[in-house]
Amino acid sequence: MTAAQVIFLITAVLTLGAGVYVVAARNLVHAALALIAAFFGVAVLFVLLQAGFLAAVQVVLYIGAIAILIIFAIMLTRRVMEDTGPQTNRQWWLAGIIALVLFGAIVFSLRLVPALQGVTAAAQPIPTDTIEKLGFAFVDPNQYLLPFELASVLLLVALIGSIVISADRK
Amino acid sequence: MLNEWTFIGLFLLMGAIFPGVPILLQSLVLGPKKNNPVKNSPYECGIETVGDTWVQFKVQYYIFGLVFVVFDVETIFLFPFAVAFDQVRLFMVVEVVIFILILAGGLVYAWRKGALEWV
Amino acid sequence: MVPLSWYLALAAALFCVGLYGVLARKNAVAILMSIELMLNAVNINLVAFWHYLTPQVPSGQMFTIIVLTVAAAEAAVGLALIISIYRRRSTVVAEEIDLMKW
Amino acid sequence: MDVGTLISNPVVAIREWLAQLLSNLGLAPQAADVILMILGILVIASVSLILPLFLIWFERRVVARMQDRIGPNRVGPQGLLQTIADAVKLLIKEDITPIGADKLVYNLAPILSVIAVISMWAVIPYAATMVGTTLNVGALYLVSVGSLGTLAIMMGGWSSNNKYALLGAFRTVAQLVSYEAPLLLSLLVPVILARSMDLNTIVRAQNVWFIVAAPIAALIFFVTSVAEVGRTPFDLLEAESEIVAGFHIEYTGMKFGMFFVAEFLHAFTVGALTAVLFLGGWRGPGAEQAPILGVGYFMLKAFAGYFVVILMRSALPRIRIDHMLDLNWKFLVPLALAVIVFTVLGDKVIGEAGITSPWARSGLLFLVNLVLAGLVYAVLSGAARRQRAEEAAGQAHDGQGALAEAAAHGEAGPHAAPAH
Repeated sequence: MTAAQVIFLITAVLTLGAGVYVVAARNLVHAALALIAAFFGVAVLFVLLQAGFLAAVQVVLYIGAIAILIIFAIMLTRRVMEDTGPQTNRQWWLAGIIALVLFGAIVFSLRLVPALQGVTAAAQPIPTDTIEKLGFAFVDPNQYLLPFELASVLLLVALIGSIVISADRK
Repeated sequence: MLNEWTFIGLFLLMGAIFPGVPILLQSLVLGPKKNNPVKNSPYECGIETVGDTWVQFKVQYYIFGLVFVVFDVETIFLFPFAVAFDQVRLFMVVEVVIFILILAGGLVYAWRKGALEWV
Repeated sequence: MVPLSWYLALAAALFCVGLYGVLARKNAVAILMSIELMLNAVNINLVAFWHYLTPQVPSGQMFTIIVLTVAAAEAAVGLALIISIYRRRSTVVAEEIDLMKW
Repeated sequence: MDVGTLISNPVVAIREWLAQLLSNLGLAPQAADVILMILGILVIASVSLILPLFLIWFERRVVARMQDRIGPNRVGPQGLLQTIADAVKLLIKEDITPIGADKLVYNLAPILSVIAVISMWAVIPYAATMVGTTLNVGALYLVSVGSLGTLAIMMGGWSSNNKYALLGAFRTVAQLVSYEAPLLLSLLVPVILARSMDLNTIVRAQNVWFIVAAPIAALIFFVTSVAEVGRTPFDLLEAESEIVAGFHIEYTGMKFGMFFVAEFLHAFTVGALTAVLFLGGWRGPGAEQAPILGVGYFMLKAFAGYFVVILMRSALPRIRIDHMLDLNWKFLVPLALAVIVFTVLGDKVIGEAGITSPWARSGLLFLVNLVLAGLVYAVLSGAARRQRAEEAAGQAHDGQGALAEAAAHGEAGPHAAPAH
């Protein structure tokens, strides 16, 4: 087993464990902290996949912004902290079955795709100027200019929408 | 590239060990252990604690977090663009300026709506 | 090197954990957190495919960033909704938010 | 080993010597690499953790001088060992965990806050050849580990089970999170000018210091960084007189000490980052040939930045929370956006016009900044004039009202009536 495989397995176990804790924890702040651990695990996976830029973005955006926003919402809706009853609804067993069946289906169908079998290394060498290519692709009209500008419109709509929703006075 | 990130990973690990050692040294070895309930109670300048720690906070705090997230995402888009700056043409720069101005519109909206006021 | 299938299996597992959370949790904020887990699983897939199959084209990374953007927008609006509902009805339990049946 | 190289370029010389030694011992090159890495990390981490011992003494002396005192001067020569005595005191204090505290989170928070600051030193270039690691996303990495600090403060404030601590944690969100937006935006400007996020490349690109080409961005970066550290005038998250130290109110002994170390190291890091991003880092006469000189230049610039931080701390009062937020969202963020727009347009137009001389380019960008500063001045003075006019109108109105009221109630007013 190579070093990369060992690191992958450790990270995978920690990420999945954190993910399970997120959906199982009673204390929501603990769940949010576990979520941060899962985000960090995904960032490590990005590093293993040689997408360093995305790893940095993952930490800046998910841990530095979204997770803070979530912790914040938990603190604002403080009643949830006092919940002592079960944290799951009545159909939790059904949800578990659905999730398990879906996992089985995905793994089964992955085995059916011959193109994915035995891929252990990148098809081509990873270019060193990925970030540059990415930056150019965003503003090149022949590539991803539309998603780039749409992203800004989406963010604008999200900003306006959430201000309208949350700014109403009782 | 993985080599550099190995360095970062080891650095983070070491960064946890370095402050961890003196903390453990103090709490487990050197520090006295004479706890009592009064000493361990929350500190409020000598006055007994009244009520829950979870006092209600204003929703105002959330709005600032919200505006921040939007600008955070925006800046993330601009970083790769900055790295590719030598390749881009003038009209592409104008596209980016439009991108920034759309979001500046959001800031103006929040401002006019009074969401940025601390009330 | 790590085989591609490992990444895909991990992503599938993480996605299903998130799905279970979405379906089973009562608390709306917890549901939102589970959705973030699912989005992360998708991101792992996108980056893994980019790394193993088409490293010369930046599409995989591009879509990951778009997913991140959508996730940020979704978290912002979703949490704003939850806070607004909490302020009106003092609850964040998804089952009790049944305004249509009011 | 060449003695000249050892003196002028010690890190590379020692590194090569050690690599030679390890390969002679029969280690695999990868294992040798890892050992060298760990040695490098040990050196950087211990230097950045011992540095605050000196920084705390330095700052106390400077602040004392500003306040016409002497400052610590008893322990050791000029009081240099005072901080070590303080550290020993912290080490033998009792460790108190308040009732109802969340143990794991409570103990993790101070460690995380140190990690957040110390990790920045992994990518900061000390000299041409002395840098922890060259990361091609260095600038973004700085922000990402910086956001861990915000998290540490929130964790500490939440887990202490104390109202003041929680209040401090919430102010943190209002402040640190808000100021991260203009920080990121102003960090973008040196990245645009250098076309790279790697910090060593940014330093190498500064044939002319970036503070010439981007003075406004440098100012925004410096102010927001100081706000990120959370020191006076931006110390609302601690605010001893209001919320008695805020998020670290319940922390004692070494855990408190770690928050303290993180704060001082962070303040120095602000100086160091300003030096790297805007003041040319290790650049100076002869620094390319003899990297050891580069360390000197870098430290000189970093200390100059740190000195300004100390001066700000001792000269300015704490800013009010609404002013703090207004300064950020209504001034710094729009200004940072404008700086980016002006810089990208200006730089591209200059590039298209075929001007490549670094001095000409920086000079033209400086002019662009000057134009922007003029615009900002015009807008601000216009707004101030309108506000003054409004206030004057309001006051005149109020004054008339008050006069009319006074006339209606008689000369002395109703409250004075019993005295008659």
